[in-house]
Amino acid sequence: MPTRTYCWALIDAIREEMERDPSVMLLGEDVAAAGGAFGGSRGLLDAFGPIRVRDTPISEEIIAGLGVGAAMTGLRPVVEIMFMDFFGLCLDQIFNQAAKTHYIYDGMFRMPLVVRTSTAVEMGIGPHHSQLLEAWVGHVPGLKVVMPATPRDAKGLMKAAIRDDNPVIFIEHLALHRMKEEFEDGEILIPLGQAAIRRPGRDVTIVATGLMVARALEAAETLSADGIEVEVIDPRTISPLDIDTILESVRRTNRALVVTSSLKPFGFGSEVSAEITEKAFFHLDAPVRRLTPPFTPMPFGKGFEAFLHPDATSIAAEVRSLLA
Amino acid sequence: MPTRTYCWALIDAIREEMERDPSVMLLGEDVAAAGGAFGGSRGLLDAFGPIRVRDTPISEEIIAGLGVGAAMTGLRPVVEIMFMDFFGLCLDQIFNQAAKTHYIYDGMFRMPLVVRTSTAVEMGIGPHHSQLLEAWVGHVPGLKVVMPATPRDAKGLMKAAIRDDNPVIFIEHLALHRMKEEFEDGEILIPLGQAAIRRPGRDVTIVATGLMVARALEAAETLSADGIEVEVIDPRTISPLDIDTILESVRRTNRALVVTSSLKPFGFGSEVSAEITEKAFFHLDAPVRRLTPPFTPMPFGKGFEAFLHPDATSIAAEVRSLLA
Amino acid sequence: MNPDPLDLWRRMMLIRQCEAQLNDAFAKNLFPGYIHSYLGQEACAVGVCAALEDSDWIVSTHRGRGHYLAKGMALKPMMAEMFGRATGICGGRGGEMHAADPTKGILGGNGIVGAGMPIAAGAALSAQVEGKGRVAVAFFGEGASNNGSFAETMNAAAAWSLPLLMVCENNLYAEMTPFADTSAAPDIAARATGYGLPGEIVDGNDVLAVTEAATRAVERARSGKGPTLLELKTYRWGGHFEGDPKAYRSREEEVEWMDRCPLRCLREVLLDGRADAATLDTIEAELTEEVAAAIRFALDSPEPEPSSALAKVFAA
Amino acid sequence: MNPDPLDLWRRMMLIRQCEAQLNDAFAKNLFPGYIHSYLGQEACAVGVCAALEDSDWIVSTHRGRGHYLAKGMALKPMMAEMFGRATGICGGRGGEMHAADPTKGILGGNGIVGAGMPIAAGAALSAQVEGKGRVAVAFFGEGASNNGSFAETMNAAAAWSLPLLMVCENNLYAEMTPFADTSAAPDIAARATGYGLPGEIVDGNDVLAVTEAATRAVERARSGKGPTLLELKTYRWGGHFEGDPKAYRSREEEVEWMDRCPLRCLREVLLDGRADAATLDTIEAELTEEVAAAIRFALDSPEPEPSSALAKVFAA
Ligand SMILES: Cc1ncc(C[n+]2csc(CCOP(=O)(O)OP(=O)(O)O)c2C)c(N)n1
Ligand SMILES: Cc1ncc(C[n+]2csc(CCOP(=O)(O)OP(=O)(O)O)c2C)c(N)n1
Ligand SMILES: [Mg+2]
Ligand SMILES: [Mg+2]
Repeated sequence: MPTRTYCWALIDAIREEMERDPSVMLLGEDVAAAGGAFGGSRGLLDAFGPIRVRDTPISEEIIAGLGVGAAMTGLRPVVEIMFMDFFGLCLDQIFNQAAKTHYIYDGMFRMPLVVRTSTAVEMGIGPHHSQLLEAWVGHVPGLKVVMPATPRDAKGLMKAAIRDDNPVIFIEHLALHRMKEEFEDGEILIPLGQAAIRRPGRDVTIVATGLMVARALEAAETLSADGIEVEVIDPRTISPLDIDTILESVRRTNRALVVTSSLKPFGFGSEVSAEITEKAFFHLDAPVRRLTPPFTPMPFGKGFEAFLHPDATSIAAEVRSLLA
Repeated sequence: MPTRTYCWALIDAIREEMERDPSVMLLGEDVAAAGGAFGGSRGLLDAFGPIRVRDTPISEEIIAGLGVGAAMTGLRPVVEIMFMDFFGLCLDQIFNQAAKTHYIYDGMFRMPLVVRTSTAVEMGIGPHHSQLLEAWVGHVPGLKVVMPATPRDAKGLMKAAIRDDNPVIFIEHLALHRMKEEFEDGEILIPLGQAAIRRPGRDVTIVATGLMVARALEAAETLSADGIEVEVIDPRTISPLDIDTILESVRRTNRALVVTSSLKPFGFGSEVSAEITEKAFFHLDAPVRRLTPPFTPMPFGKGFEAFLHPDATSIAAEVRSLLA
Repeated sequence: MNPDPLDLWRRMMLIRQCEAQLNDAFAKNLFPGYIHSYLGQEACAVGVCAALEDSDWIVSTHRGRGHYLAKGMALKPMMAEMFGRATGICGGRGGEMHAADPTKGILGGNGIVGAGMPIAAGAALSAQVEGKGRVAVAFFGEGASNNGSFAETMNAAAAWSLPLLMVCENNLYAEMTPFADTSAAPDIAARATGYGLPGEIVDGNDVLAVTEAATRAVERARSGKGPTLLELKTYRWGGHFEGDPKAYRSREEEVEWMDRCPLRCLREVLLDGRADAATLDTIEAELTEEVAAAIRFALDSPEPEPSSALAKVFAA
Repeated sequence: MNPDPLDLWRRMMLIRQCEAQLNDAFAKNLFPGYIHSYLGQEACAVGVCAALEDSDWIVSTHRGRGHYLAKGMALKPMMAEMFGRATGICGGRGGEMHAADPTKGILGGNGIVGAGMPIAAGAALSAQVEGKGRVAVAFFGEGASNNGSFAETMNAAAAWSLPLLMVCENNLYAEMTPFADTSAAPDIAARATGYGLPGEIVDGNDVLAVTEAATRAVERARSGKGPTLLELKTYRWGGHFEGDPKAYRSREEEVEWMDRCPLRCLREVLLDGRADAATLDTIEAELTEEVAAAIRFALDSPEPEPSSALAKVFAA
């Protein structure tokens, strides 16, 4: 089986969907001639031409708004907001327009829009490029939110997102762009709203997203040597969240830890914790824990980030303390 | 003691602070000549003149940005974003600029900025004017977030917010604007980050915000007739949250319910639930519950809103079920 | 496009009646929430939509009824929507600021000032990709033109030669604030040149002038030459919403503008050889009754089933 | 304001050396993260800041070192900040896109394109309220001028006659995208008129022309006449960041612009009677060493204590 990077898996996904469906198009800053600020759309302009693959001005609000209007009128646009840190400039189009249009107009419009965006968390480039705001969009009814942690998932989720008739916020980790995986060519569709159990285990459930999935697996290996068997769940879709898979696991392990690169208060971990507590309280032997960076802006540089972010060691330590 | 409405309490607060400190100013759409779109700044233009009280263009990003730049250079601006629903147009200035400037620049700047905003939830005016997004700003380090539920608190929190050297998001409920309370004239300062126990009780703790405080108290009265004694806590400040007061209560009552007008997933209730669970798990006799409107956009009209939002009856029912 | 002036008058009268009778209903406390009245601006919506086909798209604002009716939304379901009734075109969940009808190319209103412009540009993008000569129209007020979305839309539409009409109804006020208080330059049209598209000032109370300018802009758009900004100078007869005491302007100013009533202007043209007063009076009487019937229909319609609010968060 | 051209040259050379030597450090893998080089644009920052006092405010961008040095930030702490070291002016937490110095009126850089303009307008508002004749400057690129914040800032600043200079450094590219691909009109300055402020095009590689235009705009601002938009036509010698292969432009274009090197232009003026080559060479050598020393200082400085990241989330 061929090997693909996370980045090329995404390009493949978009290319295949553009081949399959002429209504799919791609808009964003530097996505066309330059092939993406980080190479995430290489070759697509050549393959599909300047009508369907376009460089936009640095106008985040209209990038999102073009997507909304185009999706309401028959296209399936993929619009790129280079970094999720820039969402403060275009959230109105995302949460008031894209998310609510189907609802407000009683189902008269579909909104097959993908907002492709990324975070450079742990790449050391400072406070305006290192944020993960999945909780913001998770708080909005009408949006779907996905965050792939592996190349194959990146492909399968992107293809499913493009085919979905609802607005999907698609969050990439640039720090995973070069991650490689061997997987089959061609049609891969990963249904939105379906978690993956990355590793089975009986002693504790770790729910980890994005960059933290691999670290949780690494921690699980270490712990396994000591006889602690961790189950690692990657939700893949942040909203709607596959809480059933998580609950099923927690009912077996009776303990849960959520690990994210995003911040704790009002974050993903709080949501998962509240859901587990509400729905599996009497199965819990200990409170659900959240392991996240401390509640600060993200300073510049990998030194700070290494200190602030969870790693395999701190995850393993948290698991031990949870079992203590 | 004199009686004041919530709306006039806010006007008093701003007027007193403007009298006290010439660096305080007020900017926003219709705040000057018209005295506020909802009368929330009546008389201030006359009292302080057009240099300090200004009508802005409909340019939410620059309204917030003017506040950031002015606060960095010695003023204490109160800037009004008419509805919190419009935050999608100005969040960048709020979360990337106002919230992070003190931090990024190693403490070289203070950011004494108040962003005054409102929600018209339960006033029947539809999906773009009925949102409460305290969870979004609560998720941002460097911001303080307050949400008064009574006239006296409105005054005391506004005065404290204006004197704070950090950016404060001040969320008003328009549905409370005409609420009256009798309280002393003059200097009232309610420290940010301090919850109020609105009613003591031994059987269950309700954490309620904004509109829901009065309803929780109403439900508590009903329940009291049946011998169920509810403690009602109004956090007043959403971030930083006074979790200690909540925990102290839950350790006594062993049961907690969070009631909000905002939505459940990734919301205020999830944060409170996760915190209580993490820090008082072994005191809990039952899982923390969250009572909120269902996860939909807010349709037009009071009929829909009455159906969707918690009221004293549904709160009482939830308490009974929590105790069952 | 050469519309019959009598048709224009009929459509303007429909809007006039709708707005006047809604104000009455509001005064009688029969209306839920705010009314953003279109009284006085009828020539803008009707003139622009006269230049459009059903297949063209429009995006409206918080002040949308004029646009909806001008573009052909059926009166009764529109009216019922305004009252939030189950028979409304959105089942009552949109309300006064939100109605849409894809079969007539009406892509909705908006509660967010300025947010419709990028959406209309997106529809224009669809039109361009489709390549069949459709156009899209963004309606907005002079207040909205101070929002960043206006500039971003002009720039992107011009850069890509999108088939877009940006129609600014400059009615002098944004809520209670006069435009002159928030901008140093009086004309919105002047903002176009710098972004590389034509900007034109039109008498927004003269429906024939509006139709003509819109027809030219539509032709330009259909032939691939790109967007146009039209600034229609007009006046909002009512307050920002019904009940607003209008302390921010003089009664003289109001009278001056009411003297330039768009319906009266056109009536004079029509009476000059195209129609007689009796015909016009008959039409007016018919429309008066049609609107009254629509309001009765709305008032007689049931409130929506509250639990219907739980449906349609997502498309299946 | 009549700055000594030799001082201008000295300051430009400081920036030139800084940028050139940072590129070397980057090539040797000594630099953390990206470098947004200011090579080629030195006359813009230096010309504008020559018209300013210490007490005036500037707001910079992601490409900020030229502005920082031109406005008087001390070289060593600035340099250490770029390397994210504990001795940096922000303790290393700001990094390449963020440095500030309130004592010199430097209100910071930004990672968000366009976000600095509203902030500069806010500083101008402070200046206006204070009433002592300070001015504020917003630096930004032509790419940022496509963002809504640009239009909102122009409009509000003009409406209120804020003492603001909006300085657009049009270096033709935004990341890898030529301006012409994202805008139908080539000149940013032309966007000003419609918003009611003057817009002027200036040769951004001619520091004397920039100084003169900035001085006029500053005078206008100080005397209460309001904001000015200056468009400085210039060129980014390097890629968007170091390492960018620059496939989007021709080597001929680069050579053409490098031939119009702002330092060389001024050198010719200076050699025409104001300074001799030896003096200039001595200054260059001194500055070369000063910058080298600053880089050594940065490299020798400790990394910040990681736990310092936990402090200063809030002001006490
Ligand atoms: C983004 C945003 N800001 C503010 C408001 C509040 N508001 C509603 S209508 C309005 C005035 C709009 O003025 P204009 O664009 O001239 O349209 P008009 O009402 O005159 O038709 C304002 C400020 C809003 N709905 N959305
Ligand atoms: C809001 C936002 N959008 C996009 C980016 C990514 N980005 C960083 S620099 C840049 C180009 C800016 O171009 P310009 O304003 O011309 O400044 P220059 O880099 O040429 O100095 C872009 C698109 C960003 N940092 N912020
Ligand atoms: Mg108006
Ligand atoms: Mg540029």
